[in-house]
Amino acid sequence: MEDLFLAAERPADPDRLTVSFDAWEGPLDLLLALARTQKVDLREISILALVEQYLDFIDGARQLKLELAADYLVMAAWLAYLKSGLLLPRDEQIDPSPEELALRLQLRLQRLQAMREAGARLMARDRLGRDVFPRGAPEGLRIGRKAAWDASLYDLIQAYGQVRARTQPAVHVVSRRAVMTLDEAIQRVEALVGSRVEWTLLARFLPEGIDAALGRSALASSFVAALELARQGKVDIRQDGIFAPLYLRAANGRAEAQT
Amino acid sequence: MNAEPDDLMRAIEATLFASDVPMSAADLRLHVGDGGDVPALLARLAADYAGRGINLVERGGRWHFQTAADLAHILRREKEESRRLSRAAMETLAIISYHEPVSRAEIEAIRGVQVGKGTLDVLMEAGWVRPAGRREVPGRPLTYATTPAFLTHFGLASRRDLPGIDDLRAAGLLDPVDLALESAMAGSRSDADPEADGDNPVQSVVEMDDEDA
Amino acid sequence: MNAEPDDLMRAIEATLFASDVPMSAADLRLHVGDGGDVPALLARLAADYAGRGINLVERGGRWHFQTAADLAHILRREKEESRRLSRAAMETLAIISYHEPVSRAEIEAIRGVQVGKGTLDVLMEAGWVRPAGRREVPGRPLTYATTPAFLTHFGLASRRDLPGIDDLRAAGLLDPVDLALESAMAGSRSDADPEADGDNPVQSVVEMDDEDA
Repeated sequence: MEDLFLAAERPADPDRLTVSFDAWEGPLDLLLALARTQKVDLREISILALVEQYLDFIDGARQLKLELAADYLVMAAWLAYLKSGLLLPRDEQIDPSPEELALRLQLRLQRLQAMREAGARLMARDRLGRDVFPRGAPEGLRIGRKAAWDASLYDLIQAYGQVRARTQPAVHVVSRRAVMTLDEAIQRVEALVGSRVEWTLLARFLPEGIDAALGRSALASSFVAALELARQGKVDIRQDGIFAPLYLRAANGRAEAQT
Repeated sequence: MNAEPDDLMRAIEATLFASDVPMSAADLRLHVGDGGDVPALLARLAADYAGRGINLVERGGRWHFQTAADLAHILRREKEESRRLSRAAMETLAIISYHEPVSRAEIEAIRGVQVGKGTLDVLMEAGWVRPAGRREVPGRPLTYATTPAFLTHFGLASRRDLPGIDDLRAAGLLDPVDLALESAMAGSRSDADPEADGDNPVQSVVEMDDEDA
Repeated sequence: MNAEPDDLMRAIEATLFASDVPMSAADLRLHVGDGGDVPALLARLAADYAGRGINLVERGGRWHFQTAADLAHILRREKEESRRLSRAAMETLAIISYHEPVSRAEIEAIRGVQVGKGTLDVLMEAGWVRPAGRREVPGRPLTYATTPAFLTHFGLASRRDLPGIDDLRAAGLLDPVDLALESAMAGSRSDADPEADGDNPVQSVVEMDDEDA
């Protein structure tokens, strides 16, 4: 990789360069490879120098008309920005500061480097099947599973009861529930709205003193009735917000016509 | 295993261990080199392992490690697992016990759903059901009946001890499904009732075909 | 290997020897019974075999016999090397093992490139990495962690044995960049501050259960 890098630094001799960006796994990888050429601890690396190395490298690659993946160019743009930030006098406070950006880059390089080394150390361990070996022909262990079926007499007779119950002819009785039909509700609401010009709560149109089940049915039917009557142009409906109470009144045109 | 194992002996030990076939002294030399008395070291190794759980044995000039013969039983363990019968198996068993001898077609007619072959296999494997001859009708269907082990398991002196239809009705076990459904839906018995699971008629309605055990 | 092996120890020895997978003390008890101090006998067995051509080793609470590492040269099989891990897979495995549980986005943040679909697949297919639940943050990303087979393959008794993990942690190199940046900018608190570990709430959120092997 170092050879490739050195080659890239000599764009004057393009024939020798067979650099492929496939050699790097992304810009950060390339940056790390460049950083290594500074031959110092990553903590003491000169970010400014690294930025220049990277930009030179990209530049060289461009002169060679190598096709560069977008992320390398994005990194180059970002580093150019960082470079100008580091070089320019800092009268204006930009946030985050160039120093912070540089430090962030340095920290990322350190982390990548740490994991790269950790991976290498991991791979170098005495690995099972490569350096140490399990027994070649183990007899194997076997646990034969023998099912002990569990069922009680109660389970048995209950199962039989259910079979019999299931196969007996079933008689279905539909219980009657109190409902207000839509027709009923339309008649009722239409009659009650009459020529009322003031807004009146929908709930006021329900019969008084009915039980909860019938009340729900009546409310639902009356609501649909109100929609139907509004569609027919007989009532206006108003609601001030979602889930707010509904108000009805006789439709404007009709009320006016009658007055 | 008192002697300090020397390097060649360790190498022989490891090679035999890792090999998937028994090896002769000549095979071993290919791995560990020629510089030692391999047969003597094999004999020493065998002596080291004598009396342990692992032995080094020679068969026809080839050596291999094996577990000590007296420990074979622990390598093959049988484990009893308590398992519940599936609903299909339970119902099938119940029908056989009340109607025996009974053919598979008859069981299906009573259950109202098909009976998978696996279901009868499970009951026979459990030792509760046996084939009970063929019925002399067209097709000569095989019939099934319960076994003495069935009576023993369910604590019955004879099949006559099974509660009759009237007993079942009195116990509420013949309640039509719809009623049982309503009371289940009413909620009171759903969670707390340990029997609710077996009782739950929704399940028997939904589960059309039997799940084999 | 001086002590006369007792029956239970022989049984443990034979069982581990015959098994084709590493076994925990609980696994062993299924075969050898409950009547003895299995962990103590495992330790004794391991001591018996220390220095021999075969060793008894513990990996993530599970035990197996394997050949001694220094004999690799006579046993190494070249063909195994043909399937080398790619660098991407190697780094991804390192990141998962040192940071687990870790999400794909976190892996990508460290590597600076996307994790190819094949990379995690390869590691999971090798049996070294497993999905380890979702993190309860927006998007509920899936996290990954290593498996017992990972420890077995790489000869690690536990994740604490990961090469250099203590140094990396002390140097803050296992902390997320944001956190490291914060403490670096704060200046006075150095990265190596041993207190930083327990002190910092961000870290305890990110490294969910770094400590358990």
